[in-house]
Amino acid sequence: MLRVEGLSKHFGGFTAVDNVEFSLERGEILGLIGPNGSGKSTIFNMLSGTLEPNAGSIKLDGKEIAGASPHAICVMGVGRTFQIPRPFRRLSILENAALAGYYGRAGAVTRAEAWRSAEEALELVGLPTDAAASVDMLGAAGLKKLELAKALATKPSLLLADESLGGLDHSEMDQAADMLKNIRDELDVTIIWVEHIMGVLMRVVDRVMVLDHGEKIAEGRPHEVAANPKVIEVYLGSDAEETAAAAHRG
Amino acid sequence: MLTLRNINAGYGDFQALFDVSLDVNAGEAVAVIGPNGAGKSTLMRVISGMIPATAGQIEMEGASVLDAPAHDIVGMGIAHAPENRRLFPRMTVEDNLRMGCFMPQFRDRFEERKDFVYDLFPRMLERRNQMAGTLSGGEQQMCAIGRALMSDPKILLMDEPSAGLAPVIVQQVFSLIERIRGEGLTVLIVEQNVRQVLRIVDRAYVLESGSLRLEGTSDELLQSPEIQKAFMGM
Amino acid sequence: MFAEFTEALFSIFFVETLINGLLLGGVLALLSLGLNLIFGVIDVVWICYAEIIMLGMYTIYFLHVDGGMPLIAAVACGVGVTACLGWLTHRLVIGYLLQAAPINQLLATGGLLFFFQGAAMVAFGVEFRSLGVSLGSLALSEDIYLSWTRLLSFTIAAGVVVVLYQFLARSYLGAAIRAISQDREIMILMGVDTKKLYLLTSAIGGGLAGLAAALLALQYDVHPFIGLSFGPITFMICVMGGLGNMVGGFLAAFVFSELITIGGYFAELEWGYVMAFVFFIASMFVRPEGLFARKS
Amino acid sequence: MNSKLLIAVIAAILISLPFLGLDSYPLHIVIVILIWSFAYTGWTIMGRFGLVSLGHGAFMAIGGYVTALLWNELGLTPWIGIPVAMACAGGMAALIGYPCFRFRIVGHYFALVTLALSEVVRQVIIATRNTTGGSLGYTPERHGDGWSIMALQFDDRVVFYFIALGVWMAGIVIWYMVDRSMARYALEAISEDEDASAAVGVRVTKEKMKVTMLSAVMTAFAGAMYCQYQMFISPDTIGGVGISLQIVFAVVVGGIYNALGPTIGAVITILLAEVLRISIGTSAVCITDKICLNAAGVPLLVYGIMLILFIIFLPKGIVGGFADLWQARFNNGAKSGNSAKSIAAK
Amino acid sequence: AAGKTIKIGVIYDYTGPLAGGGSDLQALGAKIMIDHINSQGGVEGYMIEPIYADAQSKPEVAINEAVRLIEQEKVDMLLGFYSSAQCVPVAAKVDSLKKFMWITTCISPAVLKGRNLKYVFRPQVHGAMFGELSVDFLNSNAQSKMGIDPKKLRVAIIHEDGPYGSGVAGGNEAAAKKFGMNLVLKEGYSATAPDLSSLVTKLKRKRPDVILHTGYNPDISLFLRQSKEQGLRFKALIGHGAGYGVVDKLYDTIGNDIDHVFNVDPVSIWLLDPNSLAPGLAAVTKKVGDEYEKAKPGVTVKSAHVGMAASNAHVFFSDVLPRAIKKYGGIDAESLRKAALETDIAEGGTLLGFGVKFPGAGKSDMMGQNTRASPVVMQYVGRKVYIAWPKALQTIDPILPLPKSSPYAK
Ligand SMILES: Nc1ncnc2c1ncn2[C@@H]1O[C@H](COP(=O)(O)OP(=O)(O)OP(=O)(O)O)[C@@H](O)[C@H]1O
Ligand SMILES: Nc1ncnc2c1ncn2[C@@H]1O[C@H](COP(=O)(O)OP(=O)(O)OP(=O)(O)O)[C@@H](O)[C@H]1O
Ligand SMILES: [Mg+2]
Ligand SMILES: [Mg+2]
Repeated sequence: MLRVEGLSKHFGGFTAVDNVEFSLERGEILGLIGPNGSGKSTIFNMLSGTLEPNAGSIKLDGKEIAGASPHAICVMGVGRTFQIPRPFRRLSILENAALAGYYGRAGAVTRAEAWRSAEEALELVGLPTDAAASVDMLGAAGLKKLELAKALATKPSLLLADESLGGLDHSEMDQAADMLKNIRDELDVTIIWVEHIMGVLMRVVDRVMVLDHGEKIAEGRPHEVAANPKVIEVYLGSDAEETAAAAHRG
Repeated sequence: MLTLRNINAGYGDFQALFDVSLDVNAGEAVAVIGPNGAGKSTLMRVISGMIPATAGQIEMEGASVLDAPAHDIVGMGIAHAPENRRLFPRMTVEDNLRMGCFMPQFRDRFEERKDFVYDLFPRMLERRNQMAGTLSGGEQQMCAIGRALMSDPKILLMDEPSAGLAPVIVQQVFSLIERIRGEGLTVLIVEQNVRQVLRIVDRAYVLESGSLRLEGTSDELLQSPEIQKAFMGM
Repeated sequence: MFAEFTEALFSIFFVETLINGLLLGGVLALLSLGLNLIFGVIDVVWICYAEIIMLGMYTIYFLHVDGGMPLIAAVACGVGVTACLGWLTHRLVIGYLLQAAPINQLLATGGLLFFFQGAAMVAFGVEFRSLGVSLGSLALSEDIYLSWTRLLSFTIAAGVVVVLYQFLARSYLGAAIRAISQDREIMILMGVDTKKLYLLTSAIGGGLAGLAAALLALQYDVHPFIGLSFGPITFMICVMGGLGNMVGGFLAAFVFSELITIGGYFAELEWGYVMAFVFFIASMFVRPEGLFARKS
Repeated sequence: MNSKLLIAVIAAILISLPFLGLDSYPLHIVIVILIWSFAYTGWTIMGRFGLVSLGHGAFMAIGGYVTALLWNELGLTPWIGIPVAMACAGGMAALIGYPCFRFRIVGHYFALVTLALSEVVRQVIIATRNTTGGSLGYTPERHGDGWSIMALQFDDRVVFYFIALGVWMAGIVIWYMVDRSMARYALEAISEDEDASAAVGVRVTKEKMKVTMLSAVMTAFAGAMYCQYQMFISPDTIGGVGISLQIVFAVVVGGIYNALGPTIGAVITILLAEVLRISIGTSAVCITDKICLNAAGVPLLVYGIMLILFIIFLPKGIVGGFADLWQARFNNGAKSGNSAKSIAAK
Repeated sequence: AAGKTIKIGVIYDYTGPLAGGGSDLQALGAKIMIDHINSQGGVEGYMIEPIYADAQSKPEVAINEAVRLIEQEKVDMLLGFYSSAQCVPVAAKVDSLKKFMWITTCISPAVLKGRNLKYVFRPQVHGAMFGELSVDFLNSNAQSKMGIDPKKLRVAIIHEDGPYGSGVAGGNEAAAKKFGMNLVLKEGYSATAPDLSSLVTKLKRKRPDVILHTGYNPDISLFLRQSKEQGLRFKALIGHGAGYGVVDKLYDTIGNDIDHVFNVDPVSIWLLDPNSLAPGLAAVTKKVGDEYEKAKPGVTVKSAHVGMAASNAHVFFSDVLPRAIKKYGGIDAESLRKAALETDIAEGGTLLGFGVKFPGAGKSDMMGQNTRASPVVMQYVGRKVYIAWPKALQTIDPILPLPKSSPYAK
């Protein structure tokens, strides 16, 4: 459903993403990993239209979306979360999601429909759906969930999840990982997932792509990637064994 | 070295810490672990003076921390690498480091400390003239720790230093913490990555809903089924 | 019409206009220096900045004319008084609004603007007062003269820009001043007494207003409303130069002043201002971060 | 008391005001307040979303001058002239707004770009003095004996009162329509985080444009009304930075986040100015024979202090502040506190 | 009929830029006269009850205050107004409210011209007269004093662009054209402009012999200062009232450079030879002067502004009001209007020296304008004010062109 070719992004003289190429099948979960600063978030920013690529093409269901504006891409079915949560604090939790449900869905949406999709999304991630619940009551974990709920309320066909587990404690991490699987299975959403917590990521994803210095250095099934010496060197380090174990468990 | 007695603190009407008492001895590494929202960051903020305590006492090497003006606490040898890095986004990496050395008594040693930090994080040397706001998450974490180290503190408070870092970097951070310890620095660290942090600290406290639940050496805690279940997913 | 235009263009007086622009630029640059520190660097809005300058002018006037103090001493006192005013502005108004939205700071200092005008009127009346000092001018040729006062403004502005730039870029205090607008809360972790730092910066900004007042008093009559003529322009200069960019602000002052004088030379004076403001708007669209901001 | 009943009572009072023996001059003040309230409400439509414009003096001036110029120069009735003026203001708002929003000019920058706009319009009016009269001001020509529906001129103040009342109510209705619309959520979100809003599908530029143009058009209408009522406009009375600031001050005093905030702001600032000027006005107080204090400055001084105190102690304005008190008293939920949460709280 | 009062709303600018530009002095003059009349026991049994109001240098405030005084304070009439920008809208408003208005100061022709106002009267000279007089003065003296044929005289007109400056400049221009002078530049500017260097440059380029200038205060001293610094040279500078009338200030600001500058204004009442005036007036002049000293101790040159307002107010209290009360039985607008239309004061009958006569109903396109008012040309020499023109009133033989001692001398 997604084909990315020759994608590049420069900041000044610095190349953050260099000629990256990959594709996704419907219903797949792709894990995107790589050292800090390797360009993962930058790729997300380009896929979601927040940044304009310097070169390359991004085809969503055959349609070119590279360089389109973020809201248009969102309406076409790409939902994203931000690495650092960006809630709308002046709206309630429900309104946050409803806003996404109203503006982010394709076609004309009534208010009632928007609120319904908001409630569904919130239930799915396990946040309260009562109208009064304020964003201020959410902790770090709650904000991560809200990011997901906002993205889901737009009824995406492709979900870009950027470090959705960062800062979660262990029990919540497991729940969140299961939730992503659920989302894929029940809502038929394709997912690209960026995460540094290998123990969880490797269990959930179907395929892993590894970036380093903006270049793709490896791609494949989780256990293959976990065994790739180059990946071990630049990314996994001594966690490689644990990672491999998790990959096998998944 | 650092002693907390019956600390209460919160935000406005909301109380986040209830009667927390803990000790960190010189040269020790101590972790505070606990679920989201337990009050771990709040504890760190109270120690470094970012928020006031409503009751209790804090002493650093016998001197009262709570009686000192908040901005003098760094001068007592307490450095804090805060949650979410909190760099100055529109300043270069080097200027951020410079800010870590702001207090007059530290300024002479700026060059020396800077070299120490660049040695620790060669990536920072490479990016020293980049605006901190455009660094990647991991780079920002390095910069934040580096900034805290600039004042050559006696005790370093680290709030989730591994959050959002790549596994190799997490390992580096942890081995770095060990190295820092090796240099005689005392460390108080808040972490979600319980398994790894317990490997490098001497002792740990478990904080839940603003109160201390458990305390023990890292070995004890690593063995504790309760901890294993709650924090390590076993 | 066209002949008139070309004649004006190729006359020696066009050169004079360019020079006038340059010299007016010195005045505007001086006026916007302190504002650039307060508004651009520590991101606090003082819409009453020009009124502080006005009070500085009064101080200098009274000490020199009524008090018989030598001009230089009066200027020094003027700088002291405006530094105090800057300090007080922060202490009594902005200090309570640091957490508030910038618009609230703008409005509160707007209240201060009225207060200063009202107070000046109550204390000094509405009359125009003049130092009665003229430094004369330097004859370049039979037709072209340079005003010493404006040359002096120009030189002082240039000097202060260099000093301020070095101060901000190189010193610890300068770095702290730049940092404080970016994350006030964690300044404590750096060992910075934020209250003191704000007060200090406000006093420096106020003192610079006193310096501007000295040069302005040599060219303009003091009256309670003189600030109104300069207020908006100085704000735009700060923004056009790139907020917090001292050198940019300095250059922007000259862009503004050249547009004002050239526009005024070829048409009614107002068209100069129209040109300058339109250029400001357009420059925001082309380079929103400021015309002279470094690309990072 | 039931709120419908309350509204009905207030409406009844307002409608019967001219017949309750209200003198001509108070009625004049009420009319001026109503017209300004409408302009202030227009500003709030966008201002409450963090779009702080200091350019509304320009829209107001366009409203007044275009209408009056068309009437004097072309004999075009205000019935056509006012819509044309509103269209011009809308066009101007689009011209300045589109690039601003496209290039992400927000906060201080937006305020200053719009400030420059109000200066541009003011200076253009002054510079084209042969047509507009420059600083001299401009007077729409009287039509006959000053009573003409076609010319929208009414010598009778009561008639104008009802027109102004209608206009003001329309302003409140528009405010509520925006407040109830989905656009409100979008704009609240945009005011916090444009990227995040765009990422959930909000068309940031379009939403901002809509509300900015609506606000500009309303303000232009207020300018035209002011001109028709006072039969005199000058660049300083309805244009320029002065007016732009006056609008912002009044709104902040009243409260940005409530429908009645701008109106209360108008009532307070206008009455305050009147009272101070009349009561302290023109006397000089001499302490000794040499030192005389000029009391004429006192109103300005008091106004300034009031403003500062308001902003420090009642940052949500009078209406917002009292709404909070009310809520604290009855402790009825956090919900409405949400929409009223001050930008100051950020 | 003791115990009766006439309530008069007195409006000037006590605050804002115009206040220091002369308005507060005018207000002082009016107040002195009102107090004087009251101390004499009022007028025909009526005491005067003034209500002072501040127009804050803003037209909309002036309108507001006018309406308030009439409708709320129920004053019987209005008196005052410094700024023509206020007179223009207020006069129309007051006339439509059918109230009587006596303008002491503002001079723009636009206030009355072609508006056919019924209740608005202005004993004051109007702007076009100022403009005409200065040109007339030049026309008569250019050849004899400067040796330039008036038709070759290079004249520049600059003015603040409010109604006052525009009105005077209009008079300048019309007269200069009439005499066929060489008008090299005519330009308006806003009185609050922070820089006039471009205007000075333009003037230098046009090399005028004579500059006719109309402005308020901050702009005049800015202009003179920048002219000096930029080396603008001319043979004569003629100002027209307002800022140029505040002699003390000009000397304070510009110093002796202001020497030999001309000013067109109604004459300062203290300059006139008391013998040329109707009997009794000299005492009034002196009284006004004494009160002025009391209010503003230490002025070296008494400003013409104070006398102007005092004189014009005096005309109303000593001539119009008594007639209205005695002949028309009241102080209502209609009686006052009838009384004013019958005013017929000969030359020398006012403190300012000129006479007063208003055009009869429908007889002029400037109804309400005093047809007998005339300004004079004054010259400042050594901190003193002399009358240079018309010849009949001369106290000095005009010094023209500027002597070499002046920094502006060509
Ligand atoms: N606006 C920008 N200007 C300059 N450099 C930038 C900008 N945005 C990102 N970069 C640089 O591009 C590189 C890639 O950044 P990116 O945020 O994509 O990393 P990442 O892979 O998401 O890292 P992390 O896992 O730490 O989040 C980094 O080195 C970063 O410093
Ligand atoms: N600035 C704040 N204002 C109000 N409440 C706050 C603030 N910061 C934290 N809290 C609340 O205080 C409690 C403790 O927060 P704290 O940040 O100390 O938790 P934590 O243990 O660090 O959690 P995490 O693991 O998510 O970082 C939480 O319930 C949180 O919602
Ligand atoms: Mg990232
Ligand atoms: Mg925390």
